[in-house]
Order: sequence, then structure tokens, then C-alpha cells
Amino acid sequence: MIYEGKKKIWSDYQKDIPDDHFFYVRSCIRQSFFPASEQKFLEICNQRLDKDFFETEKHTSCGGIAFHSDAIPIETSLVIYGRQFSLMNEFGYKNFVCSCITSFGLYCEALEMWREHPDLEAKTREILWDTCKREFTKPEFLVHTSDIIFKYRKQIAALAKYKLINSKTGKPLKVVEHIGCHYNKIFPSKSVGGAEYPYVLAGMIESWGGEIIDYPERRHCCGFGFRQYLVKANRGYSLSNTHKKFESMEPYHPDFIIANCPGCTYFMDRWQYVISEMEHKAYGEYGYGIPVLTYEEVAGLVMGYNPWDLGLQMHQVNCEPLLDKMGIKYEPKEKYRGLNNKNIGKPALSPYLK
Amino acid sequence: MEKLYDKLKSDSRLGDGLKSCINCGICTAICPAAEFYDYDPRVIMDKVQSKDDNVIKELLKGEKIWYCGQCMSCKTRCPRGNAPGVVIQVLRKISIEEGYFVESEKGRQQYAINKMMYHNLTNYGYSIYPRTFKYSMHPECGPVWEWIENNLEDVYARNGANLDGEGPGGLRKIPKESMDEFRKIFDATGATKELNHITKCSMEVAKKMGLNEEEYFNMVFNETEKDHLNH
Amino acid sequence: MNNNKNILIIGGGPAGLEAAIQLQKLNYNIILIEKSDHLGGHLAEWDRLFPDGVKTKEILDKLVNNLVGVKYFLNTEIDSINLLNGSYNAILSNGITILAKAVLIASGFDLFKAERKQEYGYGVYNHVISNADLESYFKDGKDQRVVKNPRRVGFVHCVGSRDEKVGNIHCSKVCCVTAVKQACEIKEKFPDAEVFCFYIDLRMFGRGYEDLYLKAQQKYGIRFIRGRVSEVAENIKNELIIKAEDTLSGKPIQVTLDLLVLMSGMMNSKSGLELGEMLSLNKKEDGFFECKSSIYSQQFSNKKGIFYAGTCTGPKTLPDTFHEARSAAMEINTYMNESNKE
Amino acid sequence: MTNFGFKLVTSSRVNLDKFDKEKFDKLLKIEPDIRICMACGACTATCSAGKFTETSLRKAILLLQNGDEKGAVNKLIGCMLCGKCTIVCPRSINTRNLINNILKIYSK
Repeated sequence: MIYEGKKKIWSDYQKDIPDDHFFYVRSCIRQSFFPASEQKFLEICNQRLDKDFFETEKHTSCGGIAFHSDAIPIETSLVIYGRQFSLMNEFGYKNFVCSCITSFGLYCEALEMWREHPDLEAKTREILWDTCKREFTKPEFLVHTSDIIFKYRKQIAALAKYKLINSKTGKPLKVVEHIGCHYNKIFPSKSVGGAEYPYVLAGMIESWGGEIIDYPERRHCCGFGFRQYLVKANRGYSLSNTHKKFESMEPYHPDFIIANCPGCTYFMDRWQYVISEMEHKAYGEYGYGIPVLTYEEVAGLVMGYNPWDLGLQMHQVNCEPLLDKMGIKYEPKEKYRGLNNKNIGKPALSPYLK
Repeated sequence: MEKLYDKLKSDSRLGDGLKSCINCGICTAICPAAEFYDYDPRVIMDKVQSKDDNVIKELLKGEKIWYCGQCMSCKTRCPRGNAPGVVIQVLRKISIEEGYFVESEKGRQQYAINKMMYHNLTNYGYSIYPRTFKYSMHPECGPVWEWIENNLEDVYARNGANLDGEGPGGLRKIPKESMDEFRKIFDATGATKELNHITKCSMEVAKKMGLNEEEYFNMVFNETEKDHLNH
Repeated sequence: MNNNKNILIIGGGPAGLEAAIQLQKLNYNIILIEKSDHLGGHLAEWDRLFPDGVKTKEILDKLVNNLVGVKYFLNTEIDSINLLNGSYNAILSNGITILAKAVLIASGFDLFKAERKQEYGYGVYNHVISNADLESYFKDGKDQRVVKNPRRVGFVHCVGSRDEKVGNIHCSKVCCVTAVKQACEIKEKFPDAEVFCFYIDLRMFGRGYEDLYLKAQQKYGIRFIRGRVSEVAENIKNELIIKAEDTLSGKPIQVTLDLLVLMSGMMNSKSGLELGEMLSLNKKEDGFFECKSSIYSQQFSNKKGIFYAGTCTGPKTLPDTFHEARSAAMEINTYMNESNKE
Repeated sequence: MTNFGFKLVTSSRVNLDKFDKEKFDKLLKIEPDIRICMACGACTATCSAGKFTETSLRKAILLLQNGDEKGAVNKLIGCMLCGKCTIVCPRSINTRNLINNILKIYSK
């Protein structure tokens, strides 16, 4: 591996990301599985970094999962995007940031489709007006939330209480980055770092003291596959793809995985559990599995947030070995508590994944 | 009867996703589905560009078009700037429109997908919604999800979400006016019509199979007769 | 006019050199300029030539020996050039001004920069080299990226050719046979290596090329796989893993290699293109200069008195290039005679 | 174990690293011409058995080199040894012998 070569490629993909004032839209998967990540994103940006990220209750799902699983027509998607942009206009914003990778890919795709086929755009506008009496102007900048954390990575590093360094050995933690396919494979030029050696997560990891691992199946999809997961009978596809990735990264002994896609984070976490059940095999050291974290969770850990405020208890793979490595103090008893330390029981133990 | 190829062609995505294909196989080389299913996107592109209606009809009635996982890795690679994954979207659309989807196992799953997605989206404004995401249907979610499901309010409150609450925040209740707009979009753009069409086609098949709606849902959701994955 | 015998030749590669030799024989005053510090262009970097394995040095020596009397400047480019009373007035980067009746553009090609196909990992993975790198290795054996006794070696055809993603839809014509030649040479050097060529179409159009392909299969057991390589990755042992589809059997495949050679294609040279801007020369979509007629008048540009030879008008083999150089010399001679009558 | 209702499989991508070179060398000794096949498909185009079965010498040769021995044999067991392919092969491979020898070394 020639690091300089990668750096040269990174310099070719400098994405223009504004510094402030964004209209924020959520991700269906992240709200359900990693709600604290979204909440911490807004908290870090608005309170710790004093930026302006605005959210309205009026926005909805982009319908992307339904679209890619063939459940809604493209026309429906396009009008939904028009409505989201119209909300952005309503509140006086010009920059649009979404928390979901599927959404990000589709918003980019919509802008491209409208550019190439003005008749489609006219149709979208017509239906949006008929149904919602709304009009819209397109965003000046369209970015993903991982672009934002990338943009602020050095400010976050300046606020860091911990580094991505093994506190016992002093060596950088070894990190696998996993990029959601629709972040950079559809429009490489709209990503930080391009499709082959993406820099959006690698840049964060470098800034916070860790070391990125490049393993053979790094670019391979997590296997979500939309309908390949939504339908139970198809999930073997999804599982098998993730398994392929884990087998490929195993020899590198990663300390954790950072992902920028809602689905990937969830699947790479849960499929480790399923593999442990099916194959009695746990990746990672001592049978604990390899934690799969969102970029907000990693940023939060670095900034010294309580891991249970970051929602790490909602993952199936336990994060404690990682916290110990980083030298983070935490209260084990409070892991599965509700608000005000309310006792709400705990998940059953997984037999093969500690 | 209008030619199937012309129907495909009338969707602008076909022209964008399939200029002339040189059969180089780069899409198949990178395709996750090609590794796990009997699937070869290159061959599908070639069949489409044959413009032969019989060949296309066979595709639309078959299993293969449903194997794609929509990761779009093919789009990054194609030396002709094509996107087999996008062509697949159009093939699936026409397969649904023509009612051919019920002739394959993987196509019949569309009924379950549409039911779930349409329900979640038009009732809550989310494609995934924790109150309908059941551990029983998702055992892979692990014991942690079972615990979350049993303590939904507490867990989401602890994790900074605003489950079914007023105002902004994760999993908030989207205001009625917004939901009304959202549903109108579904009606005006054909999403509702598509659901009804899929339901109608599916119920005809269910009837032939002697299954009621729930049984049919469970069948297409839970099992396939054929083992589609490669070994 | 005393300048009516002046001809400016731009480019000291095979086309420029051969044209200079021919025109010199016809008693013209030749001024040849070459932007690099040596004559011979890409030929000087190459080791042996397809299809028979002729050493480039043999050809190069012949060209340079025949060049007697031709005035040439190395490390020299055109600073400005414009039409002045039916002649071209060129100011060279070395300060010299030339008034030439005719100009021959033999500015040649640039090799596609393999690092632009990022998924192939040139400049990122340790054992990925280009066709040009391999030629240098054959010449001096110095390239450390080539491991001793590689077990498996791969060649990727069409790197930067027939590829809309990099803006080159054209075929570079010579890479197929170059790959076959280099694959055979690898087998000569490392007989135990398994060698794979990944191609889309094997364009064995020239005399002796098909024979070379047959020899590659028969004598060297080189495996030809029809499928474009989709990506290259490195494993923990620094070996390369490449993926393709064997399109003829319809199966996605992968193979672990110790060395991967990228067959970089041809593009119109950057310096040629700059010159084209100065002279308002027409280009075609592929970026190469447009000939007056692609069938009958290949040596003519859209400007009177400006001629082409060699790869500035599209990928060519070396014999093609020599033919063009001689043909250009003929056309220029006719042009000079006619314009002096005027 | 939890019954998930689906299963884990490994990738079916052909790995050329695993190609059995020794066995293939055995074939090469008696059938060196297998190397010169250029996959033109003339044999398959003319094949009588290929009209009714999956028989294809072209594919069998490729599958063999991709390490799929069983698949290769399956592409040849329908062969009736009529020899038409030998007549059409532009590289004059004795395809009839080749088929026999592949089956001899690789079947069972």
C-alpha cells in the first residue's frame, strides 16, 4: 500500500461543503436503530460547535427503501423530494443535509434526472402543486451528515477527551471503514474521496488518532439489498454478503468498524450475531465481535460523551472491550437503564457472541 | 399490443441506463448478487438490448430480475456509462405493470413488500417504524431488539428520540397536515394504484393456491420453494 | 524568397525522424524540434517490438544514423506560431525564430495515465505497473514492483481505452498485441508463472499478430479471459486480488496475482493539443487531430501548409507511423513545389 | 440455535487460485491443443447434441480452466461423438479425442 498514492486521489475529490446553516432531514433506519446518533449529531453541531442545523417535524421519509424495493414508482419519489426541498425553502434554508445514504443517493439522482429530463421536473412540480400547493427551489448544496462530521473533524479533534489509540499499548486503533454504496458508487464525484478510496470516514479516523485498514472486500456491499432483506426468505443473501466481508477483514484484527450508512451499520452489527448463532463463530477478540459504530458515535466517544447517551446499548455487539481499549470510563450497570436510571431489564445473553 | 421493449424504452431510465452494451462483464464481475444467485447482469442487459419481445417477456416472468440488490456497484464501473441496476428498476416496474411478477417466486414477494412499505409510509411517514418492526419477523435483530421491543417508550426516550411525540425529533408523530400531503402524493403519482394492482394480481394467485390473504402474505414473506442461493 | 526550403517538424519520435530523413533527401532545410531531452519518443523507452520481438534499439539507431544533416533542437517547444505571408513564423522556446513554408506535426501520443483508473490501484498498490513500466523493466530489470519469480501475472487490456468513464471511447489499437507480446516475454523470463490476459476483444489485426496470439496459447500456455477487470485489491500479504467475469462461461472469477500490468492506451499528447490550440487545428471526439479525409488525405490538416504524421491523428502501429511519415514527406514535397510555382 | 428462516452460503465466485494445475497438466500431456482453443463457438454451433442437451465443448474447456470439473463434464456427457465439431474447428483441434480424454481424466 502506497499511502501517497491514495492521498493524491483524495485531492481529486474535494467536495464543496458549506460550513453552516443546514436544513436537516432524518433517516428511517437510524431513527429506529440508532436514534441517539441523530440526536447527538444535532447536539454536537448546534451546541458544541455553535452551528445552525434546523429540523422541522413536517418532513417525512424520502421513501427510498420503498423505491429500491420496487414498492413505489419513481414519480412518487420525485414528488416527495420536491416536497422536502419545498420545506427547506419554507424555513429559509439553501443547504440540505440528510442523515440517510439511500436518501442521499436518490436526492443526487433526482437532481441529475431533472437536469437531463426537464419534462420530468415539470411533471414533478405540477404534481407537487396539485397535491400540496407547494413549489420548490433546488438546494444550493446537498450533502450527507457524514460529510458534515468530516468537515468538522478537526474541530472535533480539538475538543477530544480521548483518542482512537489503545491506551495500554499506545498504538493507533485499527479501524475498518465501510461506506454506504449509494454514498459514492452512483456519483463518485459527489463524495469525499471518490468511489475507490473514499476519504469521508478515513479522514475522521486519521484526525482522531486511528489507523484505517484496507482489506480486499472493503468496497463490497454490506448486502442489504432492500428486498433481499425486507423479505425474510431472502435474508440469506444479505447475511452472506456481510459474512464475506467479515471473513476478508478478519486477518487484520480490526478494533472496530465505522460506517456512514444507516443500513450497513445495522446489518454489520446484527449479522455478526446471526453468524455467531449459525457458525458458532464470533469475529473480534475473545469472542466479543467487532463493534460497528456510526460516525456520530465515534465522534461522541472521542469527545467524551457517556457511551450510554450515545446509544451503544442498542447495538447487538457489545462495545465494552473497545471502551476499555480507549480508556473510557463508563458505568456498566447503567447500560440498559431507561431515563432517570429506571430499571427496564436487559436483553437476554447471546450464547455465542459475548 | 404495444411491444414490451417500447414500454421499457418509454421510461427515461432505460435510455440513461443502457446505451449500447459491449458485454465486457465488468458489471457481473463486481455484482454481489452474481456471487450468491444464478444472476448475470451482463446477460440481462444483452437480453434487453436484443429488443426481442419473447426474450424480454421471459425475463419479466422469471426470477432473475428480482435478484439484484440495488447496490449500484455496476454503475461505478461500466465503461459505457450504463447502469444495469437502473435497468433492473425498469424491468421490475414493467413486470409489475403487466402482472408478470406473480409468475415467479421472487416476484410474488412484491405483495409482502408493498403491504409493509405502504402501511408504514402512509400511516406514519416512515419506511421503517419500530412499532411495526416485530422481533418475530426479525429474529436476526437479536436479543437486544427483543428487549427494545418490550421497552419501546423507555428505550427511545433514553436514546434521545421523540417516539410519537409532538414537534421535531426522531420518530416524532408527523403532523396530520403533512401526512395528508404525503398521502396525496401517493395517490397522485400512482403508488396507491400500484399497491391495489399488486394486491389484485396477488389475490388472484392466492385464490388459485387456496390461500387467504394472511396465508399468502406469510407464504411469500417466509419461504421460497426453490433454494435460490448458489452453493 | 530564401525561406522557401524551410520545413518545421514538430516531434522527434519515429514519425518526425522518418519524415525528416525523407525530406532531407529531397534537399529541404529541416528544423526538427523535440520537447524532451532525447530523440525517439516512446520508442526510446520500449524494449522490443511486436510481432517479432525486434529490439527497438535497432530501429532507433537506424533512424538516428540516417538523420545526418538534419538540424534538431532537444528540450524545445513552440512558444508561438502564426501565419506570415504564406509561411509559418514560429518562435521556439530556445529563442530561435523560424519561418517555415510547411509544418509537419508529429507530436505523437501520451500514454494514458494508469492511475486515473483508480480501481486498478496504480500508484496505490505495490505490484501494479503499466505496459511502459514493464518495458523499462525488460530493459534494465530495475523495477522493484516486479517480484522475483512471480507465481501469477495478469494483464488488463483496454486501460483508458474504450472507456467512457475516462472520456476515451476509442480503441488504442496496439495494446492487445502489446499485451500478448509482453505476456510471452514474461513467460520467457519467468517460465513457471501462470499468465492471464483479460481482454474484451482481441484485436489481432496485423500480419503476424494472430500467429503471436497462437504462440502465446500454444507455447506459453497463456490464459486469455474475456472480461473486463472490475477492480483490484490488496490482501494482507501485499498480493493483488483481481475480479472479472469470464464472460464466455458467464462466471464471476477472481485470481490472486503477484504482478498486474495495465495496458495503458493512447491519447493525443498534451503538447500536441496545446499546439493544436495555437493553430486552431480541428480535433475529433477522441481528442486526436482530424485529417482532411480519413480515407484519402490522412496527412492533411484543416490548415494549408500544416501536415500530420503518426499518432497525433489516432493510435497507430510503428509500421503505420513510418508509412505516414514517408507519405507526409511526399505530400509536403508536392506542396512545396506547387507553392513555389505560385 | 434460533431458527432464522434463512441460511448462510459462501460466494460462488470462481477462484482461479484453486485451479488444479496438476490434473490439468495430465490432460495437457495428451491434449496440448486444448490450449489453443479461442472460444469461437464453432464446435457448439454445429453440435448435434447441443440442440437437445447442455452439451458445449467451448464452455467445457472454459469451465475446466475455471476449476469447475463437474460442470465441464456435465457439458460433455451428452456428446454422441459424431465428430462434426472436429470438421469445423478453425484451429484444427481434434475435438473428438479431446472430449474423450477430458471425460477420461475428469469424470467420476
